[in-house]
Amino acid sequence: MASIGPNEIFFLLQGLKWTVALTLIGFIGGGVFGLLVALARTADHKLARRITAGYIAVFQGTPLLMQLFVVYYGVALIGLDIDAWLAVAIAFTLHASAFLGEIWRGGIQAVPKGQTEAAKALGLHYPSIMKDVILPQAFKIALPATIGFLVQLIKGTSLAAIVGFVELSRAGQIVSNQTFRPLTVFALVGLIYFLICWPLSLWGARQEARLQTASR
Amino acid sequence: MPQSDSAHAPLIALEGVGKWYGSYHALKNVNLTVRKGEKIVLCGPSGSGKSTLIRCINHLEEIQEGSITVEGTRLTDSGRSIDAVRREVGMVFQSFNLFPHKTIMENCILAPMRVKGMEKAKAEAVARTYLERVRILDQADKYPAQLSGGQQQRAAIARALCMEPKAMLFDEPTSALDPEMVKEVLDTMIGLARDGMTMICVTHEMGFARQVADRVVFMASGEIIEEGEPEIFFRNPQHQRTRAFLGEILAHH
Amino acid sequence: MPQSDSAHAPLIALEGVGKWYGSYHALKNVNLTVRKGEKIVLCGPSGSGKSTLIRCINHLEEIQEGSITVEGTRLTDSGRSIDAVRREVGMVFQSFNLFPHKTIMENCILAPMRVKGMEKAKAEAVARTYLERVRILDQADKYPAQLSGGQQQRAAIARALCMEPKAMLFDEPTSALDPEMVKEVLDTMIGLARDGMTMICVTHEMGFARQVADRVVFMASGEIIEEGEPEIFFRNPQHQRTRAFLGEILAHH
Amino acid sequence: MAYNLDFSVVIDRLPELLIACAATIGLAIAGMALATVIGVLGVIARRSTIKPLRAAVIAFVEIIRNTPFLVQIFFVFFALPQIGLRLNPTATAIIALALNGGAYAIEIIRGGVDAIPKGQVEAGLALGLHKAQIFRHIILKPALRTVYPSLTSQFIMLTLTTSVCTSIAAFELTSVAQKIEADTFRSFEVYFSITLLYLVISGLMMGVFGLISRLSFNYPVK
Amino acid sequence: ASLADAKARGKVIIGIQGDNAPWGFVNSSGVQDGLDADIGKAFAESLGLKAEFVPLAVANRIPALMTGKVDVLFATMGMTAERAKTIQYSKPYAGNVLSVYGPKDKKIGSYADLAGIKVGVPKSSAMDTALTAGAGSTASILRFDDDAANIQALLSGQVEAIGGNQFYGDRLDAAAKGKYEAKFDLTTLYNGAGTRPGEKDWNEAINTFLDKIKANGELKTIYAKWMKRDVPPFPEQLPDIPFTVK
Ligand SMILES: Nc1ncnc2c1ncn2[C@@H]1O[C@H](COP(=O)(O)OP(=O)(O)OP(=O)(O)O)[C@@H](O)[C@H]1O
Ligand SMILES: Nc1ncnc2c1ncn2[C@@H]1O[C@H](COP(=O)(O)OP(=O)(O)OP(=O)(O)O)[C@@H](O)[C@H]1O
Ligand SMILES: [Mg+2]
Ligand SMILES: [Mg+2]
Repeated sequence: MASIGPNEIFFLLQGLKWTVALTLIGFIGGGVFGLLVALARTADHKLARRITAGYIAVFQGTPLLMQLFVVYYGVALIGLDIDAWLAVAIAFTLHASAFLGEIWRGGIQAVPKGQTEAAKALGLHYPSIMKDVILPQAFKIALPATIGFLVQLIKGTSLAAIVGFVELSRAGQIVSNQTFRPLTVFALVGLIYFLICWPLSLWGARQEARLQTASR
Repeated sequence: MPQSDSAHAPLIALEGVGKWYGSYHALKNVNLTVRKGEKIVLCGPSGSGKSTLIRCINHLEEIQEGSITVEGTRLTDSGRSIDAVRREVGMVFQSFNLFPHKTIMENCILAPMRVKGMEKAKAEAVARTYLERVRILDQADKYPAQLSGGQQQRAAIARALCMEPKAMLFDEPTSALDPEMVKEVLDTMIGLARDGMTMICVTHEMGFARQVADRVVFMASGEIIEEGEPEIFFRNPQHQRTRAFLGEILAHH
Repeated sequence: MPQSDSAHAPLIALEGVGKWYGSYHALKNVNLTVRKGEKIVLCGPSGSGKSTLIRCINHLEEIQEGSITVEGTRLTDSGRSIDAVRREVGMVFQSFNLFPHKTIMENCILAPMRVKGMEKAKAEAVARTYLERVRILDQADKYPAQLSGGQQQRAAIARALCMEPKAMLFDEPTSALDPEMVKEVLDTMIGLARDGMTMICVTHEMGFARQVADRVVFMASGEIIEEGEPEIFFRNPQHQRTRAFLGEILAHH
Repeated sequence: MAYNLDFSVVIDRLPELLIACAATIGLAIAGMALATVIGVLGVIARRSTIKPLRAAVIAFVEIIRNTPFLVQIFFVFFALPQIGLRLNPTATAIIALALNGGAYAIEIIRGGVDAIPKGQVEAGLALGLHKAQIFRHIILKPALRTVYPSLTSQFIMLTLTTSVCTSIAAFELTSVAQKIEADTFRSFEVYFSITLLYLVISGLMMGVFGLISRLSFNYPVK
Repeated sequence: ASLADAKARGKVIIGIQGDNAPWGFVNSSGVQDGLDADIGKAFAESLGLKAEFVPLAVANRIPALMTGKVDVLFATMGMTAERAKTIQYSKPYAGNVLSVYGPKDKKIGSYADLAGIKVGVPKSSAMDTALTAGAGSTASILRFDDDAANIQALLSGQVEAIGGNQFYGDRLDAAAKGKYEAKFDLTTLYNGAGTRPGEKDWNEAINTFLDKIKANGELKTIYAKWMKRDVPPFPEQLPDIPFTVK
């Protein structure tokens, strides 16, 4: 039976590497598709709004654990043989795009209507109205919530263990199974998560405070 | 050339315009023609449909009946006719609606670059001309929030002018301003009027109406009740509702 | 009994009151006495400290110098003196500050029940009396958002009256109201004044001041500059600043 | 693919799954109720004049919000016995959910309280009400109304988080699903089905939240 | 992929448990190790191929097999009739003596003594299956994610007994010397390799390989290395668990 030494710590840090990688994949993929979801959710097209509303409801209404599972094995079941990485990337992208889409929809809708009207009156078209006028303001409004979700996502990557990723939590579980000190190991794992998430949370809170003073 | 032919033809023409918000009948059989260079002041009680009327002209609202024609282009739901009309018609809002994340200069060059495909240097030169004209060129690099209300409204006017429209629509451009700032904006508008800009202006500033309007149009309950030259309109309104309305405004001022 | 003895003693007395917001000196050596039944109108330019003054009287703000005495109780930082004073003094704000989640009746009975421990039935009976008096008894079961501004302000007055205070403080009670509603609130206040309520009222409604005030107090830069009976005060102000101020208000009205 | 989906195992054990759904809903509701209480008390503590109390609340909120729930529930289950507090899995799950949800609730409700106009408090003070009375009668309800949408979406997340309670052997939907999966090796069928069940549960919750809102925040605002 | 496909690509993809020492686990250097890993390696070698390991969790080993992400599973899979309806087992290659562990001062001699007390097991493990069958209706069985949590539950007093395998004794001793002991044996559960149902090629290859290493002593060496004991006798057949594709 091993004790917790440098080897084990190093093993945890190896797991951390995957945690970070998974987070980035989810955040970037989710960011790109989340933008599309947000745009569809605020579009004039009724069907587009309906479909994205349903999409968001499904992904916000089921545990991430199940989403990972269903995507990972469901995709394989319909005969597509895809790499684990790709499957996880798809699952996190779907998950994150639903959440980010909803957050950014809120941001878009919080931009005063007069902004769109002024842009239209100037003759601008939809892509330019969105890119030049609405989205920059919407992102600023939604920044704190976006950071909040990022923290959520970091913690959520622990569930990628179900498809065999040895990220931080799973690494912790493995070390705990070798050392039989689950408490110490999980305290350590918790501390590592805290050290990553906390600065982000603080940054988010600062942005929020700044936004509030700006709107006063 | 048709251009010179139409010099005396109406620049903006509304014929039998009807507009509903759901089941609410907001504009009823509105007929209005505005010739090139004409200045129209639109007044009427709150809720009478003044904003709705001018918002229909550049298709911020759709109409359900009648037709709106701007410079010979009939405004339909087609993207092309909307684009054509919006290019000819500038609009200034009560609440300025400057883009807060862009400097005044950036506010001014956005549409010329994106809509007209103008080069940045050219767009900036144009913007400088109009910012100079509304006398806030020195504020060009500030953000809207750093300006006073009067300056912001003048910036909004300059932004609309940068598209070099043939006509300008104003929706109560001074009513969100502190009293000290009303004058600077009105002066800017008077200057524009002097230079021959075609204008439709919703306002209750009767001094302004007297000074620059060719015609005052009075609306109530979605209808145009009466119109006429300012002197005649103010001295001798024909309708009971116009008289009641004028009595009320003048009492306040 | 001390009660009858003090009938001519001041109900509210401020002596050498000094108040700072951080390093900003908001009230400077303010002396003011208000006898029972007296009606004081407080006026002065924006930022002169009028609100600060009346907010100090019921300890919404702390003072750093001098003393404030209400009905013989000297206002210190002790909870007991603050409670005592607040029970004797009602306050009405510019923005009404009704509790949006409670009906008008519930707004009125909250403090009598929680502060005085009154029974619900009793509190409601009291509330009905005062709602009747401000003539909105028929609105008792509505929520604030369902009332017009004037009705809301009258409800706020009734709520304060339900505590049966010895004096009432008003901080620009009509300035957030649409012009049509100002009169109904002023009439209510005139009625109160007639019934002998002691009042300190910050207002620029000079007609009201003329009609009910025993004394008009003029403040500027945190100081009381001058005070006097309304007729004398308006006709013949002693100080240059008072004259300038009155000139300005009267020009607007 | 040779694999044939066969949902008969799920259908055979539907009664068991429905009981598990009820258990999940039970955990969620207990967690939410306690989280709301923790949220309100936490906000009061954060506004108190006692500095260590405020600091403790802040530390609590930050620790909970920045660590995974799995780690938290492990601690409640394995570490508390060392100080003599031994809770069964269900109690552990409820407490962990309540602490986790409570930390978020504190932040959310605090936002609502901060958004109450100062004039409301001043009106209360001027009427002679005390701080506690003002909080209870004037601030609390409008504050909860303002934050109700955020609070309920946090509670939906809490409901979904109950699935992690399987780690400490609590009885709920995921644990039963895993058991059925272990017995039969019918992984796809089981996981597809419970994903659907979770969707139904969260849909139900949202319906109930809407109803509660209509019943308890029925006053008009402008 | 079929056996022929595997031969074409030059490697066998083997699903293995990632965290179940000493059967199959990822060691601190991130490499697959344990009994299953050694047998898997030997199996690949016997085919003249390389072994590629995919570390799996309990929850995903079956899906990984069914969706073709792995060719075979050497994933500590106890053989039960119910499970055999879903996957194809090979002949058994390991035996698992499962016992109930508990404090020395507590009398637990049979399933009957478990009535009314809390018993921990690792989720989906053979102990789970055995104890559920034996005392599921009388004891309250708590299913933990893994052995570590299961043992921790006993140590912290959250449960009064646990179902464990032959290695639990050492671990409990290391954590609290002399406090716990094995109470009674539950059963011997056999582990077999898993393949997709109907895939004759893999099943036959594995059975052939297992027969060979049982005969030539290779299994005995591997077994001694990880299990620290002799290879148990294996049954010729188990009820309702076919070892070969029909
Ligand atoms: N988007 C809308 N949906 C429904 N009704 C609307 C909408 N916009 C305006 N209305 C209604 O149409 C009527 C005319 O409104 P409009 O804004 O044109 O009035 P107005 O003359 O500009 O008034 P004001 O002087 O107050 O600006 C009003 O009764 C208004 O309530
Ligand atoms: N909470 C505060 N912190 C700092 N300064 C304050 C605060 N409240 C008021 N002041 C300052 O104190 C001065 C007096 O304010 P006060 O509100 O009493 O003026 P006022 O006479 O009521 O003006 P108005 O007519 O605009 O209501 C002002 O300069 C104001 O900026
Ligand atoms: Mg309007
Ligand atoms: Mg004031």
